[in-house]
Amino acid sequence: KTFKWASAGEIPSWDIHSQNNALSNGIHAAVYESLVYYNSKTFKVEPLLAQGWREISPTQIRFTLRKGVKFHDGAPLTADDVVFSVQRAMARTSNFAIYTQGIDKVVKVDDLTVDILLKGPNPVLLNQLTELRIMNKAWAEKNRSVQPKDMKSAEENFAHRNANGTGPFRLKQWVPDQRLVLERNPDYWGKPATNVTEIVYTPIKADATRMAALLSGEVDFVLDPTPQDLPRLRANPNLKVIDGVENRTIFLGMDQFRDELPGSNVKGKNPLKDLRVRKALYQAIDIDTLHRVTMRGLSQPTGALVAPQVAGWSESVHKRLPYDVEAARRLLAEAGYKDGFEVDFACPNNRYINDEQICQAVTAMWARIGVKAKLRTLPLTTYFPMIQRYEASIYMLGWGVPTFDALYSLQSLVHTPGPGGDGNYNVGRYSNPKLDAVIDRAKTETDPYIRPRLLTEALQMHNDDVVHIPLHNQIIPWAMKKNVEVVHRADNRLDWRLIQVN
Amino acid sequence: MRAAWMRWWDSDLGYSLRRSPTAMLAAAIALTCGLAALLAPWVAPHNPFDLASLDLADARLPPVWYPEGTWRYPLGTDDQGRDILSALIYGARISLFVGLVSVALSVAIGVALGLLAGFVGGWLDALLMRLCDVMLSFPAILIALLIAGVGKALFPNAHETLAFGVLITSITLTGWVQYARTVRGSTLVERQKEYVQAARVIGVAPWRIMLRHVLPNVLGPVLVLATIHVATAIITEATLSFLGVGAPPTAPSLGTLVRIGNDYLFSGEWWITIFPGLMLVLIALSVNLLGDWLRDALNPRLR
Amino acid sequence: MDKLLEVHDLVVEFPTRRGVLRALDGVSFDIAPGEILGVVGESGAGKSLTGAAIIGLLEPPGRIAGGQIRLQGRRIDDLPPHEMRRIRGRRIGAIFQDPLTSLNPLYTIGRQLTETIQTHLDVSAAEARRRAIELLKDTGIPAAEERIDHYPHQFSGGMRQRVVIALALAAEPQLVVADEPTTALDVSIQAQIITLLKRICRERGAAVMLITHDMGVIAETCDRVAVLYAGRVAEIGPVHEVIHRPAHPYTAGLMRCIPDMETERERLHQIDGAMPRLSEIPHGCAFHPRCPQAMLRCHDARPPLMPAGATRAACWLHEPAATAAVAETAR
Amino acid sequence: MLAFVLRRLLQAALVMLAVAFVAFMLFQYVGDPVLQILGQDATPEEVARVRAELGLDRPFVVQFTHFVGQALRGDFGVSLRQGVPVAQLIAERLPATLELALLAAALALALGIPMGVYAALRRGTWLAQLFMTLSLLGVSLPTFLIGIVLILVFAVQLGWLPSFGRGEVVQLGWFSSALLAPGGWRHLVLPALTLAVFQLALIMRLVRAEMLEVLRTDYIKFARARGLTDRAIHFGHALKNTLVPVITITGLQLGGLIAFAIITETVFQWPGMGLLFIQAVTFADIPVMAAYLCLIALIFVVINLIVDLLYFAVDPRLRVERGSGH
Amino acid sequence: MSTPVTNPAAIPLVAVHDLARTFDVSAPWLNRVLERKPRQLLHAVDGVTFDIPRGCTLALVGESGCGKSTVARLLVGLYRPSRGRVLFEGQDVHATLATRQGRVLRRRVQMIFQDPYASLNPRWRVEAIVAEPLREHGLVRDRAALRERVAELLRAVGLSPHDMVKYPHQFSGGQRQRISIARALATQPQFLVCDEPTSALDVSVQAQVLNLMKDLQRQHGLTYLFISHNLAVVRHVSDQVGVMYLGRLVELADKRTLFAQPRHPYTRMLLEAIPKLHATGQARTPVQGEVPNPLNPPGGCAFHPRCPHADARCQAERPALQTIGGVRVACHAVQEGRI
Ligand code: HEM
Ligand SMILES: Nc1ncnc2c1ncn2[C@@H]1O[C@H](COP(=O)(O)OP(=O)(O)OP(=O)(O)O)[C@@H](O)[C@H]1O
Ligand SMILES: Nc1ncnc2c1ncn2[C@@H]1O[C@H](COP(=O)(O)OP(=O)(O)OP(=O)(O)O)[C@@H](O)[C@H]1O
Ligand SMILES: [Mg+2]
Ligand SMILES: [Mg+2]
Repeated sequence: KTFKWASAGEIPSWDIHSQNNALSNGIHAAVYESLVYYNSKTFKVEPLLAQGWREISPTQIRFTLRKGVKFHDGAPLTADDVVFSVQRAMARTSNFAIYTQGIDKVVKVDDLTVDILLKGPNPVLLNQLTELRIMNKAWAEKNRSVQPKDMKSAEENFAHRNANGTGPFRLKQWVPDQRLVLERNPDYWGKPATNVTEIVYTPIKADATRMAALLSGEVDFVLDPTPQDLPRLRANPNLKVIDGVENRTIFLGMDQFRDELPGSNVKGKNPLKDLRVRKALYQAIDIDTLHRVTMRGLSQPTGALVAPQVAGWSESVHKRLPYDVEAARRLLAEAGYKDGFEVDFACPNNRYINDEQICQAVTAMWARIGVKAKLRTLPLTTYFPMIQRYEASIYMLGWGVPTFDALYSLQSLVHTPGPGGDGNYNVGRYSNPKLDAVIDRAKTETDPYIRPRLLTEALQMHNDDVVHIPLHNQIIPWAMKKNVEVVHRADNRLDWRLIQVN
Repeated sequence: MRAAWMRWWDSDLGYSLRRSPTAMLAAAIALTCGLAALLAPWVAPHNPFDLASLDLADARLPPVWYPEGTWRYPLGTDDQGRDILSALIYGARISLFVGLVSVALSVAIGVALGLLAGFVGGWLDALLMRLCDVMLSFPAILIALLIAGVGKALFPNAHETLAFGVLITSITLTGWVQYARTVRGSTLVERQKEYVQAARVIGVAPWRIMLRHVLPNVLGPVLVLATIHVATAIITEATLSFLGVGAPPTAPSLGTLVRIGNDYLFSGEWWITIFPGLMLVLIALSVNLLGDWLRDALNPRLR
Repeated sequence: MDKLLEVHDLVVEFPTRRGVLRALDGVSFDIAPGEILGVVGESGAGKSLTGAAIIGLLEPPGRIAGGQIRLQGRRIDDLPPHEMRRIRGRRIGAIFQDPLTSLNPLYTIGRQLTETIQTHLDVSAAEARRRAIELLKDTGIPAAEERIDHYPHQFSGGMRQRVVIALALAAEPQLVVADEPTTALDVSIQAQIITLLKRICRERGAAVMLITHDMGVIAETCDRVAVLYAGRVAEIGPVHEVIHRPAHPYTAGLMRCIPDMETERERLHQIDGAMPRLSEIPHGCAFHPRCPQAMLRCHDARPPLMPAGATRAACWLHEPAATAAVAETAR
Repeated sequence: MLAFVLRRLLQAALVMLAVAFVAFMLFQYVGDPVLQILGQDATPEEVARVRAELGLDRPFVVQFTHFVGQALRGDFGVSLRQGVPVAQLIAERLPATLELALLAAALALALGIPMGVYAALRRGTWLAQLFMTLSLLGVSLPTFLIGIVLILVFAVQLGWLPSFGRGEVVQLGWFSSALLAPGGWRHLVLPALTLAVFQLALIMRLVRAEMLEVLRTDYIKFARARGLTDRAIHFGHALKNTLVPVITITGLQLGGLIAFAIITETVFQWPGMGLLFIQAVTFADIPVMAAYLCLIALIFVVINLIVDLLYFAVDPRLRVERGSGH
Repeated sequence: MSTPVTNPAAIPLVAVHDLARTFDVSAPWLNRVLERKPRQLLHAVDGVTFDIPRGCTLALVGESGCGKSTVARLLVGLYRPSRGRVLFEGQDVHATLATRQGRVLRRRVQMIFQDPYASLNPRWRVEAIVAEPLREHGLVRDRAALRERVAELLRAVGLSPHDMVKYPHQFSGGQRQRISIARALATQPQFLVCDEPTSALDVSVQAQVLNLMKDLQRQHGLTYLFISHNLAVVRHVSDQVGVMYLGRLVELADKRTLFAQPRHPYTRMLLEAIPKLHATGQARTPVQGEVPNPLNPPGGCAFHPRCPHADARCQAERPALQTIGGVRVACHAVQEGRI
């Protein structure tokens, strides 16, 4: 059976260690496998190329490789390949450094055993390893592909357009922006449940065209259907839509650093530094209507900075401040802004689901309490650099957690900006030494009992201070023909071993 | 005023307008759209740009003839709960503003440079015509993307007004060329005519000859081009909005409305798509028809 | 029937916004084979329209609203377009005023000539080309074999006018309508063209209707002359008679306006006033407001063409009832 | 003639330089490629390093001279999105766009000219009126709307034609063609139609207007007076004279077609240069954008040159040098 | 010319000395370089000398393209001369036009153009057209007075003041020509250049215009330069006639002398070519031969290829304009007494 699917994006390369791009990571996983991988249903890390692992010391983990695994060119999987691949991901031209941060080195123990030596205790090592796929050393050496493809140079390695992994599918053809064809690997070590023999992927950038392709039956599956078309799709007897909560939280951030906001009519002080103002803005948002109308139910309103799958999440941090316009007005008046104020507000318009519409709706809601937000929307190419230059007073951001651990978010979004990735997306430049201390402790805490509590505590402190205004966790819809069976994953990627076309 | 109007109505132009039903219809449509846009705050039932008045709960209501429709929103509402009818009127206001201003600027620049090139000639002519060549290599879309980029880099905070600036500048920058070329061509012809030389012999200063004698005589084709250009400028604005270089989202132009509506083509909420599209086509069509009529009416040989 | 062309009571109208304009109103004349008929008259009198009506090329909205045009006794004004097309060029040739704009700039004159010949005569391409060269030689173009492959812009004005004549004569028509063929040219070229036209008529026996302002040309070339005024024939007759003994006061005035080479006058004679515009042609005789001899009758009734000596004139002065005495006072 | 071509080439070089300058300005203003390359976790040191690697830290003039020098050798650098030399990318994409644009142009000409001639000759008949009205719609409707409506009707509702992509292609040397591949025309129909509509309407209106103008000229009147057949007059004499201005506009429009293709290609996921460009824009893939601009300018320049040479072929008045021929 | 100035009346109003004008019609520079072509200069007017006394009319005749209009334009300052001078009351016209005095001179020298329709701006009302020179020169500032003056001018040329509100296209050819005369007269000029003012008109309208011009000359002492190729008209209006051939004056004589006794062979041929009204049916003798290419004029006497009297000297040597029997003529044969 052939499985034809489409989404808006295109993968930049077939070199698995070149670009850390969510879409290509998902597609690469069909051809290359990692030592461990998430279970698509439970989201627990489970063995893949590694049969098992064992902690020799807090900084040394020993992995045993699966026997009888063969690469597509017939070569058997050995410890050399694993050592080579992890080192390759650590190379200068690789974009996978975030997944190898804690790794000191990889050592071959015997043909089917490797040790990973850590710089310090690393609670998220296994999560990181899910994204480090394994390539054949001999093949790479033979085909001048020892170094990951450097996207800045014209030098093209073999692995950029060719692939040789251990996965259930083999790369057959790749014509960028046109088609990507994978075929079933007959020598696959496992017994995947899929009945698909060929996978054809086409990037279709224009939303309407992508939907048309599904409606006309030219593709079986669309990864990113446009939300407004979902009622129609659901009503279509030939199609179905499945959805699930994505591990990504959409929230609004606020500049809490400047003493005066550019573009605001409040002079000499920064209203956003006032907790009451932040609370007012929070409570003025009618999240239910937003959920029902703008998101058409495709969101999970939240008061937390992370999604429920993430370690550190709890019911209590999930609870939102109530929607209460009166309270909001009162808070504003208390803070001395009875008639509201003007403030700059920036949003991306092609990054998150309905991002522009959400911001417009929020602007309208704030208008009711007198806060005049001057909305501008930008495409992501200009938006992200802009907010990183700290140019936005209020901005929208969505944060996913590939490690399924709240530290990832807290460190980037809440910690005072500093070295080592601290606060690298804390573009409101919020700073709270007490909160920083909690986050710093969580960085090295591996105790499975204490660690989640620490994270929850940090998240709660974040909520108490309204560092950000969380909105919702995105719910990702997938649209497909009735005869297609897939498992919805929170990281918005297909599990190739489980696809059924009936 | 009344007398002038009566005089016009009685002139040959007025007569040929009365004779052409399509032109009358087009004029009526254009007049209605124009007036509605001009008087938007008084004509429109709601102010779609007043965010505080928007109610998200009212979003995506269908037109009045549907069971769920209400007279509050005769043509339904869009995804933000904006009244489509009001949004159309306000959007047309922006589109017509952008269209008219950019065409007016193109005409002003193009006619001035064309006159200068044709009348002065020599190296100035050569220079201006090469400039035209360069400009021709850039489609309006590319210019817009460029200007948007440059503009945003230069004035990161002046966003709302900047959007119009970008639109108008880019449409103007690509639009003036056609006028410059046409006017230059006609000027070269007119310059040779004896009435221009007669004016010289009388001792009229060259720039006055250019403005008082040559200009009125080269304006005919310009007028016709301009009416067509208004329509294309509105479409260009719509296309630019489609590419995301358009009006700010809280104050959508007709083009932006069409672009937003584009997303609702398959969803069943057709009124978000169809009405702005219809309005756009109607305006473009009526202006084009008027241009067509004007071209025939101004041609004495067809009269 | 010995008349080649008969025009009888021709009426040409232009429907306009402010009513129907009658540009030609009852024009009648005829041309015999081999004859050259001159047509003169004030600008806007309807000379060109008469020519256009004869070859069936009135520009819309102009239309023939009455009267008949007969070629060799056969009516041609009501022929369907495709039949009229066969008459044009083949039996009636036409020459227009401006030689530059009459030739298609994109084709060689050879191509335009052979095309015309082959449209009307059943000859081979080689034969058509031979004839074309012949024609060019006839019209006095030097090195015709070579120049036949040139484009119109490569010829001078006088030569181009000769090419136009060659084209008009290509299919050997019996009648040539020449509308101001020399106005744009200076005297020496004008003389060449007129000589050529006359010679060709003589040699081929074709009749010519020659429209011009230039009385000298008329006197030199024509057998008879028709004088048009405000869309009506004022006078028609042998050229010598019309020039020397004009019967219509307008013709008389016209003739006296010509500055001549022999006598010298301090002031030229002039006809005061201007021809009425088509929309306000007066009742009765159209000339009466300017006529020094206008009678009461001229205000009321329009005079028909009446014999007046050797010519025929549309003037009540020549009504048979009116005595010679009246005519005497006119002198 | 040679002098003419040389002069045009000289001017073309100037035009290209100006375009290159603007293209290069892109480097300065449209997004920041470094952040795109490094992703969100970049450290300032890393950013500085990549900046230096890309040469972005050098003065503007140096960068521009370097850029022009490289561009002259056909080297536009490496696509930041795909990591492939831009020249190679463009070479891969050019055939798709060319095929689409040429087909659209052919369609526009093949339909537009006869329709325009008809509308001029049969002014006032219902079919002519219909043509005129349709052409008005053609110039009034935005391209993207036309494209999406076509998809809706022919792909979704009727299911006759595919809604996206180019299908299989046949390689002919460096050129790849969908038209020659089996069933390939089905992929071409909708995009080509979408792209052609505006041009078709324009050409038709232009031909009609010119034709009406030419039909009133003296030489047409004289041709009638010579008794030529209507066919010879309309198609021999009038049409050829009509073509001179039509060639100019069509030439410019062909360049416009390639530019307009951006939208059509986006709507139909047509793997041509327009799609490449628009994706480059969303990724701030500056080398690709710059190369695209230069290429478009080059195409315009070449088309202008061809148009001028066509003039010479059509109009003999231009062939002789001034002053002679008296 | 050579007589010393003693009394002001003896100074000719207009004196033209060795006037020449060349046009550069060469191909563009690059073409010339590539195709190794020289620069091409067209000598439209090549050394013309004449005077026009106050109150007199000088007529210029000659073939199409011989440079008549160019002389006219040089006289009113539309072209600047390549060589030679034009003196108006002893002042150099082109030098004066460049100074502040230029406006005064502009007022005194006017021109009537060949085409009565083309020389009137089709979008202006007659009132504006006639008033333009008055307004330009600030002669009349008051609106009512301006109107009055325009009405007066229109009456002077035989039009009705009621015609003021009409546009040019609403007039007949003769009336249009009158409008342009009225405009030319508005500044009360002393010298009027008329470039083929009647060639587009039929005889009756032509008579009206010519009479008007003569009347004005009588009333206001106007001086005319009159260009025409209708020799009968020339004979009627002029005092002196200059015959031009390829940019040069070949004969300049008193009207009566010239028509009675043409000297230059070209003048003779030209007079032969006039159609004779009273000799109906008689053929005339056209000027023989083809018009030479002005870019590449024949050497020696430019007329020699068409001249029946040409000899070796005519081919080699260019004759100068010399006074012979009161007539200025440039012909070797005449000077040698061969004819
Ligand atoms: C840590 C917070 C994150 C930030 C600040 C972030 C930021 C960005 C940015 C700036 C882009 C645009 C560049 C591009 O198109 O490649 C992007 C693309 C993307 N990201 Fe992330 N991202 C984050 C986490 C995630 C996570 C956790 C996921 C998946 C679970 C994810 C999935 C994607 C996808 C699917 C794209 C689009 C890829 C494409 O179009 O090529 N991101 N992200
Ligand atoms: N299309 C038209 N509409 C209205 N009136 C017209 C039209 N064409 C010609 N006429 C009128 O018909 C009359 C005769 O015109 P025609 O061209 O025959 O004059 P003519 O005698 O040839 O004059 P000329 O000597 O100036 O060529 C004119 O008064 C003119 O105004
Ligand atoms: N601006 C110009 N540029 C180039 N050549 C010119 C220009 N003006 C006139 N000529 C040339 O100069 C010559 C004389 O022209 P001019 O107009 O003076 O002739 P003319 O005697 O007035 O002829 P016509 O009787 O046809 O009006 C012609 O060969 C003409 O081509
Ligand atoms: Mg006529
Ligand atoms: Mg002249």
